[in-house]
Amino acid sequence: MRGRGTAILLRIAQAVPVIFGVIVISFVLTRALPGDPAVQFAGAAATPESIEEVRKALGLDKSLPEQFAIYLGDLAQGDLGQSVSTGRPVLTELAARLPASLELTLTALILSCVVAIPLGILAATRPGSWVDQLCRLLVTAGVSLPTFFTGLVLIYVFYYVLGIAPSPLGRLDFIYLDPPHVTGFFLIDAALAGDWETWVGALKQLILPAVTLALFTLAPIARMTRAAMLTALGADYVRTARAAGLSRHKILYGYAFRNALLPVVTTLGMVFSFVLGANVLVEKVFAWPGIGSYAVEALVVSDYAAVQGFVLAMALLFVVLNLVIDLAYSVIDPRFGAEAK
Amino acid sequence: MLSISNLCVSFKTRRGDVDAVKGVSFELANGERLGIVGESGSGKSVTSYALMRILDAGGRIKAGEAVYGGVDLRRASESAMKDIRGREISMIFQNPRAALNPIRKVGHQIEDVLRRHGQATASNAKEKAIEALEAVRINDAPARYEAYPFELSGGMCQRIVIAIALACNPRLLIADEPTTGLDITTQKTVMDLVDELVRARGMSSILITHDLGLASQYCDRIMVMKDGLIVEEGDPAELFANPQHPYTNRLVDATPRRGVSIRSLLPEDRRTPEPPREIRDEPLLEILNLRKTYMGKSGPVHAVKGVSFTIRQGESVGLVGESGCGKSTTSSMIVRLLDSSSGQILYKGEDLAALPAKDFARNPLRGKIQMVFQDATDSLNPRHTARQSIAEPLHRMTDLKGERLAARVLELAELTGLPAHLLDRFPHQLSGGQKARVGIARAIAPDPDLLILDEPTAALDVSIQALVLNLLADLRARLGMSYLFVSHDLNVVRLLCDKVVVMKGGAIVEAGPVEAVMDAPTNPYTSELLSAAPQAPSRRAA
Amino acid sequence: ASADQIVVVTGQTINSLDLHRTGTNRPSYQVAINCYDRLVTFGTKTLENGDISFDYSQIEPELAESWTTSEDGLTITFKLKPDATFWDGRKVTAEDVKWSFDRAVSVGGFPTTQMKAGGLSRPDQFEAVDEATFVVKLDAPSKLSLPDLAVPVPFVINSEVAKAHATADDPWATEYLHTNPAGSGAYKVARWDSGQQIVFERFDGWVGGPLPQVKRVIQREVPSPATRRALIERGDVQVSFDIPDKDAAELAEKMTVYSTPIANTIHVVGLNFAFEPFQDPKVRQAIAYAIPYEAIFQTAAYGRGAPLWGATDPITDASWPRKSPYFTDLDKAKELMAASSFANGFKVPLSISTDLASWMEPTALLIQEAVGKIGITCEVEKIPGANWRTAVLVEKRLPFHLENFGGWLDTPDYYFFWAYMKGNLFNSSNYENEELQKLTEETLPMAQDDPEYLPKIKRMFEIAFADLPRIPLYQPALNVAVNGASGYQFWFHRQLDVRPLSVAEG
Amino acid sequence: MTDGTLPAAPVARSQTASHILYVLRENPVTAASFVMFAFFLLSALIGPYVVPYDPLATDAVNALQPPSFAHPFGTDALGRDVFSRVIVATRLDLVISVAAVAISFVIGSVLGAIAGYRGGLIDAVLNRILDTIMAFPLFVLAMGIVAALGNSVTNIIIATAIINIPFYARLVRAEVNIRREAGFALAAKLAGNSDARVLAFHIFPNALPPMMVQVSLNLGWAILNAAGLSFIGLGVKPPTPEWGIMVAEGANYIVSGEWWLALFPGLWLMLAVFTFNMMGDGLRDIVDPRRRT
Ligand SMILES: Nc1ncnc2c1ncn2[C@@H]1O[C@H](COP(=O)(O)OP(=O)(O)OP(=O)(O)O)[C@@H](O)[C@H]1O
Ligand SMILES: Nc1ncnc2c1ncn2[C@@H]1O[C@H](COP(=O)(O)OP(=O)(O)OP(=O)(O)O)[C@@H](O)[C@H]1O
Ligand SMILES: [Mg+2]
Ligand SMILES: [Mg+2]
Ligand code: NI
Repeated sequence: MRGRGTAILLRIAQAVPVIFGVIVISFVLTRALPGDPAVQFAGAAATPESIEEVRKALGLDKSLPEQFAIYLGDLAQGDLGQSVSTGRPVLTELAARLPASLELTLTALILSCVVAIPLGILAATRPGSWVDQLCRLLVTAGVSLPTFFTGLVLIYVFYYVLGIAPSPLGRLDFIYLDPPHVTGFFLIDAALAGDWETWVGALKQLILPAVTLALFTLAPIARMTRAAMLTALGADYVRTARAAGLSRHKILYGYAFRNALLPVVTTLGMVFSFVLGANVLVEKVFAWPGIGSYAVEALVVSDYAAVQGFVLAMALLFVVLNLVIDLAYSVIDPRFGAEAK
Repeated sequence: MLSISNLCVSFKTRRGDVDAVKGVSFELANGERLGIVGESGSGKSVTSYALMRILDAGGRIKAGEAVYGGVDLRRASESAMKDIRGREISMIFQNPRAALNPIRKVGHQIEDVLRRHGQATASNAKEKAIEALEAVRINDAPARYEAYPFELSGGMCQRIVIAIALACNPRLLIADEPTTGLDITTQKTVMDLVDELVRARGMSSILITHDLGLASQYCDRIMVMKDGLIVEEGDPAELFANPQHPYTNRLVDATPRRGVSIRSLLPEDRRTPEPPREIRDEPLLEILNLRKTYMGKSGPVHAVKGVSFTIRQGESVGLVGESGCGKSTTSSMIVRLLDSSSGQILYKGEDLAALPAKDFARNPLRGKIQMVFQDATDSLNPRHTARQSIAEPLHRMTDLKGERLAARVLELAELTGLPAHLLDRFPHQLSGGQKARVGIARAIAPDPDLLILDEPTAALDVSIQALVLNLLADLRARLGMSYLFVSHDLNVVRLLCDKVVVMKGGAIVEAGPVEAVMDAPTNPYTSELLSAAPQAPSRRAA
Repeated sequence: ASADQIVVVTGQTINSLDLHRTGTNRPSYQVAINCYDRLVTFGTKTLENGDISFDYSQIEPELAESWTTSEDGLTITFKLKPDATFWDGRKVTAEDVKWSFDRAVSVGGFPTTQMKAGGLSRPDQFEAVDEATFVVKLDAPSKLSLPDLAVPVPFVINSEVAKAHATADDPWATEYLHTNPAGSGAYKVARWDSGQQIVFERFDGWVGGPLPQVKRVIQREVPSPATRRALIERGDVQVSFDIPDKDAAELAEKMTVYSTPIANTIHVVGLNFAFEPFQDPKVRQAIAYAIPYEAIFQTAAYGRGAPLWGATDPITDASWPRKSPYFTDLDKAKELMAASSFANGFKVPLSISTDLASWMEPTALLIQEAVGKIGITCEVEKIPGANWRTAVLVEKRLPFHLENFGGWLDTPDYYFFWAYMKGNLFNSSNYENEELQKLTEETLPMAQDDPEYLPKIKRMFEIAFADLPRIPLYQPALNVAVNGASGYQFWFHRQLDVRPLSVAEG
Repeated sequence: MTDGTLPAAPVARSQTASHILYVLRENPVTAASFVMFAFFLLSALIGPYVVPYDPLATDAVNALQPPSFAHPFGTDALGRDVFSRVIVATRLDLVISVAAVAISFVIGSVLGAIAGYRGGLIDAVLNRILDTIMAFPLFVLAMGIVAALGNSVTNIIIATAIINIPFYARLVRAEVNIRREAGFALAAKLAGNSDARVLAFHIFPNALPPMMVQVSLNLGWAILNAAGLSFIGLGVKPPTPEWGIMVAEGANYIVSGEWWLALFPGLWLMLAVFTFNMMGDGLRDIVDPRRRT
């Protein structure tokens, strides 16, 4: 147990340089963006003087190292700065939008797992069969389409033509009121408030974008499940279990699958962080008020603080995610920490 | 109790059906201990898997009958088989650590079986599991119940596997090479334990092994398998004394045992006289107080704690000891793959230890000290053909090119008895013995003075081991090399070496001429090692 | 949709509720329009096609009940409506107006610049004489002063609320008003989620005009135009604001689509005088004859808006935007090119903005192909939106580009001031002409009915068309699709005025 | 192996050919994907010379025509022939994906190999750097890079390459690390190879089979990435035909009924990504000598 604890502490310590690296890179990257935010925000009819004023107000008249030092100082006080384009503190903005992205991403991943893991197991129990090939074809087809395209096609078919899906207007149709804010996850908040009508409304809005993202993530999860299950099923301990007369179910799930879970969890983590970045496109299509679309907008108008804040938030999320994965690992695998790298 | 007749098993593969077992028949009586020996791939394991109906996908019983206590094993329903497995017949496998679910507490793994077969309920499962652990004499069973396999040593893991196998009091235990991968001393304790338990419970057992010595020591009857067929069977002593089938003959011959010469391991028709050789007095290599300390996670690990010995020109020195005693570390330092922490390695008076290992590749002395690795498969680049592997050192360390290089490769192949048509094969297309030859050819390519052999035969069949040992003996005589022969098998060391050094825990406990040490060990540890090795009965004088 | 609620979708993001704040974007101006009042506003007129548009020639009261201009034109005195109150019930006073105007001329940036256009630049020009009387003093009389008070910028803020939230660092309470409007306008902001939606709720005490019929207006931001189209077509929303020309052309068959040519706005091709070949008038004219106007108008604008090429009649009036005398004639273009000092052609990048790609991209591609035929090789260079302004307007470094300036104040001199005067922002061509410069300065404050006005303006048109620093293509339209609502009015500021909207019957 | 290559026996060569044939015959899906790949290669090579129309020629009169005999994939908003554009785009898309993957492959391999072989501080530092890159949401990082450098083909390639580097570096690092102490690596040292040679000619080539799978996945991913950038408006410059831009632009026409604008480039894009993804296992089998029999 102590091994695990230390191993996790070690991971947290390792995250420190990563976060710092992210801070530096995001700072440099934003300054390398071509637009001049002072000009941008001074407005259409600005005079050179007013542009200079804006520049001063934004602190952009200082040298880069100075700006960086100020930025670091602010960060140390938990101040991510103000988004110039929305004029609101980046932190507030992120706090409002992150749950939207997370809710979407998590729903998509759950959906994806529910489909992909059984598919992978099915394929692994019959390697080389037509079932295996079919699974491979299906999941690969899913990953071959650009998400924005899938999203638009889904909207076209299910909303425009068939009229089954609700209007793609973000997280909640305007006939509902937002559930009281607790976690920011509408499904959870609505459930907590016992407002099932809103819950259903939020769920309806979630389905299409989540399916769009899920289609994209089926392949890596199914592939990894299949490969890991094949390895596990071929392992000696499965043979031992069979020789001891354990039931097929116990062998498949109790022995093989639990071992296969390790690489699958790693893959899930990668897919999660990948999707969180990639759902920019889906958010755009479904007018989803997530963190991704926020970043795109900020990037386009060279809103330094917003971009930096976004990147930092994602990096922290990434670190947390890795910790969660490590925790999952340590729950699944008793060897974790004993042979920590 | 078990009766098998004409059992045939085949596998569906990419290149059509492969017949692994081609008609095996035998009977097993209550309480009988049967041994099955044979070379690798002869179908020993497949036969036992077929009995349990746990063949891999693609494998099926093509023909024959197998009846266990009145149940037709071939036709019984899958659920009936599940009740037989573990309850009536159970198995233990080689590589015990891999045979256990790495992420499940061993106690729970035992419980799984107990509960599957209705031997325990949720409430008393733990109690019963601990009983089962106690039965295999694991000390502090309640604590081990909570352990994961990675927290246990190989020997302990094998005890757990045995506990699982015996948990439901089966009437037949099949042990498929149960001690491969274990230390020689552990092997003995494990085998003794199995034997004792089997006898005490009046069970029958089938021991599958390629070690004739082991089989004869622990079995009442031995069957010899080759190419999916049983070629001979009989009482161990009888079989050894008077083998009938040529294959059995060869197997018996190849088994190293007390009081034979290296040549007599070979089949009779291949025994040429042992070439003469000369050991000169001047030391080739002097090891002086060599030490190696690794920086481990939990403090420094003293792998080698100051060893000193000398190898004279033309002399073979054996280095023996249990797993982890520092044999490989010592040889790595000598061959300059590893920097020593302190001490000297004097090669013809020059201190090699002073030369950093990472620059030694460019040193002209590089070719003078070469090594043959334990695992022939692992030591050959999977992407290089045999020819490329053998040519590699010539390329790097000589200026042979083109025709002359090719000729030299052919010469080396011939020297090591490797047929020329195999030179363009990749390692996975070669057999174990052939791979060993490629490894040896490569090692002798730059004309070394000293060859370090790190358990070169550990992964090989006895008959192939015999060939390789003789090849080494021939080469030594022809090329005048000195050997440092690392092994845990004293019987093998005795055959090839002039001198032996026994290590334990990183230090030398005994050293001296091979006969002296082995016949009259002064150190108790040496005696223990010697007695742990299974002794094959000697062959009746032919 | 219920009878007193309207849902609007748009692709734009409102980033502030305070127009005066630095960084507030264009779509946010609608908050100033719908939630605040000005002293005056423009009237409306019915266009030939039946659409309703603002009327630049008519100034109407909003907060002011009446106003008088002194003889010398230097003082304008406003009387405020006596029953005008802010949302919090407090009476609107001249003090509030003064504070708001002071703010507009002091905060800097766009509002200050816009105020200057009407000759309003210092707080001492504004005086609250008593509770209901407000005076504006001008340094020089200008025809632009009164109209400039009808644009969104000089809106009236509840100064007491604002002052309560002002700080030493932030005397104009920009932080507070940024998220908390405090006005007297027809709608209150019930809710604002930046990047998602704004919800307007009617203020029943509004006296600035006829009380709106709709209680709630929800405006959702939907970035994908395809999604917006699906929404309006299915009738789930009542108004889709600022839709692409193509959708406008197609949706017109299914519902009401308003496509109003935007006042004083022209899509032009800019030829930068800093680039040597464009200093040759023959080259400029050759390009003007090479451009496939009709194809551009059809593919880039789907025929929405007004064509601005091929004028045959002499100039007799001061209307603007107007057709140029150029038309597509490749032979003539080739002739001119051959006669120029760049007979062998040249290479030049044709720059467009990613943000405006919807019209710029097809236009650029057609131009690229056409000028290729007269020996000008160009590669279309897409400049990120964030860069665009800097490159084209501030640094004025794009040799060959597309541009689309539009003036709020609907007079040609105002347009010329920004687009043809040396150094001014929208003169992206580095164009300089002394005569034109002088004429513009003279006409700018001049009343439109001044007898000297028309001749001078005509001369300006001639020079602009002869020199051709900007080749007009067409006058773009603002397209709004309406499905289940009525009362849409077009406004020069190109934002949706939700006040006149009502839910359509049936 | 450069100078280390022996005069390869002719047997070996024909063996390679027959090995490839064998791998293809064994798995029909792989074979199909290789056929598809050949088709794309062919399109890329000769496509521009055989298409019926100039992919850039506009024809405002014939804008937005549905598929017909004259225009099998219809025409776009400027009257350009979609079929010609789709075919001609193959080359650019292949160039983007192959170049991006090649760059990340090379850089990632070198970094990963060194870190995996040396271990210690270098390894730790590299790992932190890779973590840092991975901690960025990759697509947004790509957007940032393209936005900062400008949206040229080169920069799209660079951005795509950068975000892919960690995957290769990680993979190579792991593969090299497990082989660092392998017998054949030690043997190569004994044969007189310097560390660098052991790494480059003995250990690294053995990491190729698993990398092939990664390469094939990434080829597809690179195209999708470019398409995503186009959707955001950071793709290649118009009027250059590129599938991503065509889908992204065409996507806006789906609702208005001009389905062919997005469908055909989308189909091609999907087929290409699909082909790349499916090729992975086959590629791995081909470079893996152990699959030879
Ligand atoms: N799953 C399989 N598919 C195809 N062939 C197989 C399979 N399992 C075993 N074989 C073949 O069956 C034959 C017998 O194998 P088996 O494992 O029984 O040998 P063994 O005598 O146990 O050898 P060893 O001593 O190496 O364990 C071998 O030739 C092997 O190649
Ligand atoms: N790189 C290393 N870091 C830390 N400890 C090591 C390292 N390599 C070996 N050791 C330790 O040094 C000791 C000697 O190892 P060595 O490999 O020399 O044993 P060996 O006698 O060759 O055993 P075997 O018979 O299993 O090959 C062991 O306890 C081992 O755990
Ligand atoms: Mg076996
Ligand atoms: Mg060893
Ligand atoms: Ni990632």
